[in-house]
Amino acid sequence: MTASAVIFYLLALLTLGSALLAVTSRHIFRSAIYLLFSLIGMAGFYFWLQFEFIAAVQIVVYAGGIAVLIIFSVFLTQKSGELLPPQKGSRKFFSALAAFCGFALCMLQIVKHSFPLDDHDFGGPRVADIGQQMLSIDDKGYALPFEVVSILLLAAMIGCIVIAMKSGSRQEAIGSENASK
Amino acid sequence: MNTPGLYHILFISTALFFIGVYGFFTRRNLITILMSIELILNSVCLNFIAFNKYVWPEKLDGVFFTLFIIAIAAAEAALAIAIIINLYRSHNTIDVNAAEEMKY
Amino acid sequence: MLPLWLLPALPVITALLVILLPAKHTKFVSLAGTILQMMAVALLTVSFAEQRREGNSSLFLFDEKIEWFSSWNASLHFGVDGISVAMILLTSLVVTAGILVSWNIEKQGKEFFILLLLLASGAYGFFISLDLFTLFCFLEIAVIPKFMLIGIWGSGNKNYSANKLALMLMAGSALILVGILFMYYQMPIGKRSFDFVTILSNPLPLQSQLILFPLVFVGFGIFTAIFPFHTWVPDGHSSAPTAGSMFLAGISMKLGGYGCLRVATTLMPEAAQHYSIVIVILAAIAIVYGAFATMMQTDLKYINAYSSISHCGFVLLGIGMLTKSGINGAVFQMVSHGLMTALFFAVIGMMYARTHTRKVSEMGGLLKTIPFISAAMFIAGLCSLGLPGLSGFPAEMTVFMGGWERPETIYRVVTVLACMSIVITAVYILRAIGSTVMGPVKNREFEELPKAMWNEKLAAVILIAGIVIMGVLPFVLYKLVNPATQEIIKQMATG
Amino acid sequence: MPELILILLIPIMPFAAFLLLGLANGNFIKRWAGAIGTGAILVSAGAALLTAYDYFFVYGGSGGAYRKILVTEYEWLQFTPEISIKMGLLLDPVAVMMMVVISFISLMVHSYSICYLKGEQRFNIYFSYLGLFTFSMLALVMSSNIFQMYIFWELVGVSSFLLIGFYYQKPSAVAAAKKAFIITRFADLGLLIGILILAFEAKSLDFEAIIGQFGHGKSASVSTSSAWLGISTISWAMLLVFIGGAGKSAMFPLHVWLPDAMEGPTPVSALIHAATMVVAGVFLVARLFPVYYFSAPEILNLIAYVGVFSALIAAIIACTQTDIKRVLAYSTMSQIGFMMFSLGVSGFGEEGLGFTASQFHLFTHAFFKALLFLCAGLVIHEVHSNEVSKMGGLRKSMPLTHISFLIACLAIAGIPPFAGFFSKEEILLAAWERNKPVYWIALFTSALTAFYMFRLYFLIFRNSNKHLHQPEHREGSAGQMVPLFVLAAGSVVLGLIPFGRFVSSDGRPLATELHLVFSIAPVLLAILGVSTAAWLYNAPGNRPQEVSQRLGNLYKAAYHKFYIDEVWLFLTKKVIMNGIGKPAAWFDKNVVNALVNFSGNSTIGLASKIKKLQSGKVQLYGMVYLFTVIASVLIIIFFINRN
Repeated sequence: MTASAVIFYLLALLTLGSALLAVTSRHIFRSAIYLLFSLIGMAGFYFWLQFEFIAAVQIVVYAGGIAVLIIFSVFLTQKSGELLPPQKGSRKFFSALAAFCGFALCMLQIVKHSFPLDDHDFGGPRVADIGQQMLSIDDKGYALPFEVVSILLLAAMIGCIVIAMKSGSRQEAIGSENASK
Repeated sequence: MNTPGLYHILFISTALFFIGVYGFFTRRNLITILMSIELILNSVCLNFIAFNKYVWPEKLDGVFFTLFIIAIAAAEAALAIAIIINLYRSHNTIDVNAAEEMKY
Repeated sequence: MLPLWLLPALPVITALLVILLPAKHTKFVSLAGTILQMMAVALLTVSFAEQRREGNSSLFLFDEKIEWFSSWNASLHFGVDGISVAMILLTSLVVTAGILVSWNIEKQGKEFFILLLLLASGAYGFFISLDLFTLFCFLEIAVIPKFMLIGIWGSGNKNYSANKLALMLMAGSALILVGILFMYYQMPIGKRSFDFVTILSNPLPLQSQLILFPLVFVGFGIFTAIFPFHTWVPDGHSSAPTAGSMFLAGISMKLGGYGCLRVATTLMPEAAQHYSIVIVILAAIAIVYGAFATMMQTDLKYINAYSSISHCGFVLLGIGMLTKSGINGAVFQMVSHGLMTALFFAVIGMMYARTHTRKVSEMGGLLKTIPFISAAMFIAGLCSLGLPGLSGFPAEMTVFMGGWERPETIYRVVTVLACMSIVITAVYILRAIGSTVMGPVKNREFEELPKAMWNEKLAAVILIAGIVIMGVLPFVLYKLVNPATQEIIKQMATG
Repeated sequence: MPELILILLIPIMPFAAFLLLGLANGNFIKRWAGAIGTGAILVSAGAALLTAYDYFFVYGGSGGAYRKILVTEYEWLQFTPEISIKMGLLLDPVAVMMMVVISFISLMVHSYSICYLKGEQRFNIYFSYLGLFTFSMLALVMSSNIFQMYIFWELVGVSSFLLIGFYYQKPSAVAAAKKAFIITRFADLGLLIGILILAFEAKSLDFEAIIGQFGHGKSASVSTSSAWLGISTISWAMLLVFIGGAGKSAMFPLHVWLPDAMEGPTPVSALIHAATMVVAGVFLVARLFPVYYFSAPEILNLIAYVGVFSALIAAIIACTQTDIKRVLAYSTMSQIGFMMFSLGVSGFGEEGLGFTASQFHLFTHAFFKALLFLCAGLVIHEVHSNEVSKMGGLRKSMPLTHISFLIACLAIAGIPPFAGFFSKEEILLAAWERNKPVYWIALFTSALTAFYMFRLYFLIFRNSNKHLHQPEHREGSAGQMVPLFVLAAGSVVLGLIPFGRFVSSDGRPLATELHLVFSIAPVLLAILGVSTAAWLYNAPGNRPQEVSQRLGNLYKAAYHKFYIDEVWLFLTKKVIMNGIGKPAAWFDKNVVNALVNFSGNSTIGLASKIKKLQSGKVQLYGMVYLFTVIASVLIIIFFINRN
């Protein structure tokens, strides 16, 4: 067993274990932290696969951004020390069953299928290539999706602000809307 | 147990995906549901990278998709949290079953 | 001759004018529009008779075709034969009377008149359509306003009645639509058409006729209260406002009869022959059973509604007999029943406006206080029980003769059963008249009631004139209808 | 040749009066309604007399027989090329005779009514209805087509309804009107079905064609070809037609409406329910007599028995009634029974004495029965009651009425030389010759007739010891007395007409002669009846009560009209209303309507069940989605994608 394999299994243990804990823990703050670990585990996989850029993005955006966002919102909405309400046992059972069945089915298919593996190991992609192709406007360029995503991000940002804005008139409007419902 | 390869990675991502699904089904708190969705998105990202690495190593499309997914996930998370906070303001709770004014 | 499309268009134009002009003009604009369409109908009738006299023997006169859905080969194809002209005449009389009767409506008058006019438009369009698709569209136009008329201006259990009526009629329409589409897709690709004449010249194969005929016949039959599907009639009529009841019984139920005759029987003659016995038996049940059920009613509107079931049974009986006299009689009965029942409902509305009751047991001696209205009720009642000299008599007798024409025992038994209803009709009509119009004045308040207004008198006179003319000179209508009937019979023989 | 205008005038004039008086509403019309109506009828009656004269003495006869003359005809409504309703005017001896009777009696009644209904609120309406009735009745007898006859048959019925219910605020009048209309309508159902059968058997609705096909000796074999229950189709048809006639003519058991119909104004009873409309049934049978005789002899036999039975039962009931008009009504029924059975026992041609006698009796009866009613009207007017117990000794205060009534009573009792004697003798002779049992019953009935008529006479005009009457009892006015005298004169002399010369079953003159020997028995019995009545009712003391007590149950049954009304009431109220009507209404409400409601409610129920699936719970959706995907994938893998 090579070191690479050992690292892989450790990463797998970290990722899956903390993911499982993240979805089962009844302490919401803890589950947010478990999620953070899981995300970091994912970044580890990207490193392991030699996709350093993606790993960096993962750490910056996910572990650094989204996780923090989630933790903030937990702070905003949750009283400390309060446990999440328990879910019905039957619901848990059927969810687990569904998830397991889905997992089994997928794995069955994956194992049965033989992917056309390319054995040449090129190593990870160079960041320069990524940048070049991302912004090129030729056949294989991703300039257009890039622009679209940037507009989407902008729109999302504005949307977040509008939704979360705590202006008096708006609040009233929402309140009256609720009342009318 | 041989060297970890595509199949191992796919196992990880599939497991992660269904862990996310399980969380999505069982959680009642909106934030935890959002967390489950993040897990699912991550598993997809991992797939993209893995296929990029093992099947078409000379291409970069998997990378791009992952990047876009991360970007959109970030936007989505931001929006979702804005909605969640708003919901919390109006209902004082973020339980999924609490918001049912628009039922029927 | 005016173009035929003017008939459905005139009410719509009137309705538009009503929308645009201020509310105080509503009544006068509606009346003017109705008079205009009455004149158009008169012109149509005269020129129709003129053309026939000149020997124009084509199946449908004033044929005109306007492209509409050319991709489906559906067009606004209009044309009339004698049967349609008879129905159009009926419609114009009932519409005018209905507008006159609603003269004093208070609540949302504008909308009320618009809906009435829309209904009239639908009925006119239905009767002149020679394209099944168009026909169906007009049928729907004629159904939907009724829902609102009952739901908004109705009385009593109006929501229930409106829903029941709309749902049952919609179910009928659905069956008809299925039938029409079936017919359309039965034709070879490229020749597919909704056109009546085209389908007539390419009759369907017997096998599909046998499947299709019950659908279409029952679909239209619901409109004309075929036996197990008649329950919308009493509730709908009793809840509807006066003009609504008049339109419902006077026109809408005729849409069904006309459809049964024109679409179901004419286009599928072999299946009609095959199912004739079933139709006839159902019709006889409706006639006798409706009459007996009427006997037990105590509300004037229910009495008339149930008697409509019985009378419309004669229409189906006549059609089901598939003899010339039978079909002639069915058309006569449609016209007669339309006029008579419209008069009846108009009179009941007038009485209700004065006495605020529709219970037979609470009225009495009205002949003394409101003689004109009571006399009109008398005439309506006598027409209903088939008194010679009024329209009911030639209609019923023609149906009976048509029934007896079939030599098979079962048809004759059914005819005799139907004949029996004239006695039962006499019983319930005299019961109703005897205790409302005649007898001592039961309620002190009824000693002094307002006399009939000019509009009410005019409405009643229009309808009575129709009834009497048809009763005294039935050969006029016969000459109008008979050639068309003979065509149907010929179709039956060759098809 | 017949003059069309003159003949058309006969029915048109009353019709014009009907329209004018019914529609116009001015004060002038209201005031002069009586005069207008009477004038119109006067023209009509004049035209009828003129036509009768022309027909019988100028153009009607040819080759020793009176022909049927079709004056005019118009196709009113066609059913099939052969079968159509035609509006025509047919003249034959019976029709002409009827025409004269109707227009003449109607004239008398019109004139009488002017004074009788003076001051009535709906004076013009009354005369309008009378006009309608006279028109319909005249058109009925002149019909050339059986369906045309049916049309006017119905119109006559409705005008009878309107006139019985003329005092529409009296509940009893309304009830009587309804009863009369519904029972005759029920009988008309028979007539209608009979016509339907006849139409398709004869392939025509014209009287000429029907009689031409079935009204001769050869037709018997044709008609027996198709039979049902052992009776030929044509017999069934004729039986049904007779039921129609029996309803109109108040034959047992369809007679119950006639006594109640007396709720109408008395002149109306005289015109409609004594002289004209009620004999329409007799007329109908007479009109189709050849068909009955040749193609349905068994039905003719039945008619004889129904007629004689009705005559008997009506006479018995009449002996016990105390309402003057009801007695007269039962007497009418009894006399119509005479006419009916006379037709029933009649032969054809040379042997057609019964036919002639029947028509003769119809003719004379119209006069004396109308007279009786008009007199009764005057009496009622004076006494203000219908009950005979309130009357008595009116001979002194109303001498002229008394004489007229007496003449009529003598005529109806069959005392020579009054009109009734001749016609009744002929009837009895016809019965004697052809059917002995009928004869004996008829003989007994005619004695009863004399008894109950004189019972009435004595109770009203003699027997003054019961009540004291004020001296101001007066006669009616001239407008009422003149008709009385005319009718009384008619009742005296009309019997001398050689009726057989004019009216007979085949149009050929029939020689009728008086058999004096034969007449002895009936006349003696009549005199016996009169003297019994005198013994019982024209004497002090309590004889009637004693006799009625001695008769016991028979008297009670007769007094209650043999409970036939109750049977009808049971049939209509219990059997039809409760037995059929109520279940039908219940079925409609609780089965048919419930089915509709059930389908509606079950849709709503199903929808509210399904609605729960749309819970709005995303997680549940997700789970269902996932399971569905898994299941579909499994299905695709293991079932569809297997090969």
